[in-house]
Amino acid sequence: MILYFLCLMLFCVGLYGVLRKRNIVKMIIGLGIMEYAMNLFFVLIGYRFHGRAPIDAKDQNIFNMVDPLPQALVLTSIVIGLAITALVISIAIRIYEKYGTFDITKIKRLKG
Amino acid sequence: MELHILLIFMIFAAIVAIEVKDLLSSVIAVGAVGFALCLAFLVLKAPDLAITQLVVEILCLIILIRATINKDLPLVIEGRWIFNTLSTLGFIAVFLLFSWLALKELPRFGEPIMEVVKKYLQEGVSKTGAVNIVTAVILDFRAYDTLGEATVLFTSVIGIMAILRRPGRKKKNEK
Amino acid sequence: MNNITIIPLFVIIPLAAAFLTSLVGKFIKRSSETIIFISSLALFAFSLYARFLLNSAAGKIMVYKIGGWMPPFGICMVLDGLSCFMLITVNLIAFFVAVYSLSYMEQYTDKPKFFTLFSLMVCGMNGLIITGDLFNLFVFLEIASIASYALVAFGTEAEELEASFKYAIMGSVASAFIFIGIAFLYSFASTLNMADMARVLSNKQNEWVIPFVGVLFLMGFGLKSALVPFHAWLPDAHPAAPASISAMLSGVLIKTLGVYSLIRIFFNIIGATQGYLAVLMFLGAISMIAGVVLALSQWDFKRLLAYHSISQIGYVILGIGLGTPLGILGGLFHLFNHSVFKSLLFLNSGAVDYATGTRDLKETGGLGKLMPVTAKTNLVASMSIAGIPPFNGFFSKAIIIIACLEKGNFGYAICAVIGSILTLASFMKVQKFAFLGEIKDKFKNIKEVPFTMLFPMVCLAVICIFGGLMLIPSFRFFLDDAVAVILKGTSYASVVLEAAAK
Amino acid sequence: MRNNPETGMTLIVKTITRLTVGLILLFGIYIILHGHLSPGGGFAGGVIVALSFVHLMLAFGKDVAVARISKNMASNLESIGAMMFLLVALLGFLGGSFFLNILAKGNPFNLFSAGTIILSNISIGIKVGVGLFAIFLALVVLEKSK
Repeated sequence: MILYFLCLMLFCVGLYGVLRKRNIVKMIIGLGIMEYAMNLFFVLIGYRFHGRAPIDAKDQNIFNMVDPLPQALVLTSIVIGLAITALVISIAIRIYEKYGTFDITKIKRLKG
Repeated sequence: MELHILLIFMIFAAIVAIEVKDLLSSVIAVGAVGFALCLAFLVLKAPDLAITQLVVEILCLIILIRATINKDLPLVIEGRWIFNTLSTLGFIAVFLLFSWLALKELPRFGEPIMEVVKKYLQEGVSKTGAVNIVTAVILDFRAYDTLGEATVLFTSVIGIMAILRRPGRKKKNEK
Repeated sequence: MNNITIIPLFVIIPLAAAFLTSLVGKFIKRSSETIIFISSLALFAFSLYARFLLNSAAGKIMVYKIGGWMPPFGICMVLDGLSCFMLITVNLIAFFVAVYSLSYMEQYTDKPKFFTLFSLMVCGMNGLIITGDLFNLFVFLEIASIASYALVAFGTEAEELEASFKYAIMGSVASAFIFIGIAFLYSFASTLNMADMARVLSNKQNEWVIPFVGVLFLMGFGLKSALVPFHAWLPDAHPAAPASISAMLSGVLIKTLGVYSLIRIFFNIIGATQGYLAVLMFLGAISMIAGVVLALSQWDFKRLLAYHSISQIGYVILGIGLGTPLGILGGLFHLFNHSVFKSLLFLNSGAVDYATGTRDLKETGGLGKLMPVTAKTNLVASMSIAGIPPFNGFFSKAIIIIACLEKGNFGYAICAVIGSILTLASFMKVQKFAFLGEIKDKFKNIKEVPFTMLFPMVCLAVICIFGGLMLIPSFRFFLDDAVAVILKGTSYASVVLEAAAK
Repeated sequence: MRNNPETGMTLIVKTITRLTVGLILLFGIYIILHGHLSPGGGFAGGVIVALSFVHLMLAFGKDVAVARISKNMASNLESIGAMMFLLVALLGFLGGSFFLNILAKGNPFNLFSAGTIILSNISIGIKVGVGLFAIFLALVVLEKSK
């Protein structure tokens, strides 16, 4: 319970970074922190006290393992996070090349 | 207990990463969050994720440092309006309050319901032949998800190559 | 090979087309165009054929079990009235946009990459529509989103990159909210299959979990569908993209990613209560008015259209939020109509851009004489979007307004009428400044655009004119089946699970 | 430590790299092949393979790495890897269903067990390894072409 809440606090730190920072790299970093927090949250949900890692051994019976499904889903989610981060960084590099800055207040060709 | 310490460390490192003025330090701090996450996965008995997180973190750090090094490192003066910051903080506070109420009704930490998963644990090895149940789930029970995951990465690679190509437009032949 | 094998083809065809295009596109000239043309034609044909098969299927539902695993354990694909309706809409627009892009994309370099990304975006939308699994929905949503982020930046000019960055950041925040929502639901219900989850949730007491998850999904999918408090990315992203992609984004992407997912989750999984419906109606009405008011002051052709997308999505959400059979019918019909005429308008704006090189309405004028086909199709689309009879937009708006009155929501009905009048005003401006009036000297020698760009515009205009015919009883099954799925609510669970058990 | 992408780093780094890069590559391949027996799998192994190339590139400079695998070749290999995975999925149609695991399951705890899982792992490994390397190459080559 406290752990879940701490994890959501980490999520909110990332959210704050995305919403309030005016530097493109800081926004990407905020996004990364949000991704860490949501992955951790999903894995926390599947944890089981005194559980074993979900890999069979020859001599042990298979019960009392942690939940393998969230782990499989988070594996997918990590990849998605990597894909988004890489794409956004490449956009940021091109923006830097065009404007010569990462400061978003100076990048204002579009009006909201 | 060690999870609490790790999480508090992660929150502090994340705040440092967000607030520090220097971009390179900020990238290093976010690396600390990532490696702490990798440790947390180990504590949570998820070795597959720990390996993946570790290598992905290294790759992300290399790319991020490549992107930020030798680029405008000096101070970023922010247009910090008090109203916007306060409204953002207010939104976050409301979000956390309601999440607290909702979290109370979830199953307690460490005691998941594991309704569907029981079958994976019991029949995973005999039905799929894979000893590693996580692999059995991602490549057999839910292999369609993995096809999607591979496609996401493929999309991203093609997208990056499209964005980084030059020139983007052909010259207009003026009439 | 039985009938049911058609379902995974909606994902396999665009995926194989994307991989092939990126592999051979560089070596063999014009191969990418051929592959995309064939694949999108095949997808359109298959979606019509699927509709035909669905009529004969028992219970009007088809379930495909991937890998042979039973639904709560593996992933299943579900084809019912609603998903079939969305499939036809998406693949219809995708086919015409693909044909249009054959010539239009000559302005840009590296066509094979464009077609690869286009195909992946179609794959993401089709996968999202036919899936029956909540996490799988998230994965395909990400495929479609990432492809669209890259496509918005395809021109690699400063504005496009900036719009794409904004879109990517907001889109990723939306995905994060959706992911957290899925995590809550998984922890609470311990299953990911949508039908199974609906079954579990209806038997479980809770006070805060479901409302909280509802708000998370509303924020996430609301951002994806650009409802008003979350609309900031759309007016930048849609004009910046190449015109054919703007047509896809405005025409089908925001509807598939936003509206369809919202409907599926709120009505079929969580179960829509009056509270949710009231919130949806309120957001719909706000979007309707705010979008059109912001559109009035725009002089950039595509930006004006983008604001109208926000406004028209408001109509769709208002209709669906009413929750009555008539309101939902109007909402879905308007969704289809808006796909058709908004794509047509964006294709027109692309044609103007292609011929003159500008999108500023102050600079154009008198194009009607030099580009007769573009001007006439644009007239049809403008009348449709403004709701002039006998075009299709009139019927769907009329149904929504009647449904509002029927339910006693006079305020929303008046909002809808005002929105419609303002829409008419802003499109009269487009007609006046783009196609009527005196022609400027520098545009004296422009020509009409090539045939492959004209053909889709003419076809879409014809659909606009005859779209109202879908309301006559012998064609109404197309809409009625979709409405029936929504009205069934959470009994969706038993229907799917029974069909899967066979 | 000057990090010059054209010529690479100092002699010490180059020597150590020459010793370790093969081991890293081998470890990546091991992780890919043993995905169904131990932690890891196609994705983690693929990233390790990509990292071994990145390592080579950082130490020796762009040209040495590009001589081994060029950007075009990387993107083609990636498409081939993706196609392979789709083919594995389509293979299931032989048994009647998309993604059906039709090969013999073999004995658990053996390398050749688990039917199509090992094929999927290999194709994902190829795809991820060259795909991520292609991303890195695109980012670095771009920066130098100014």
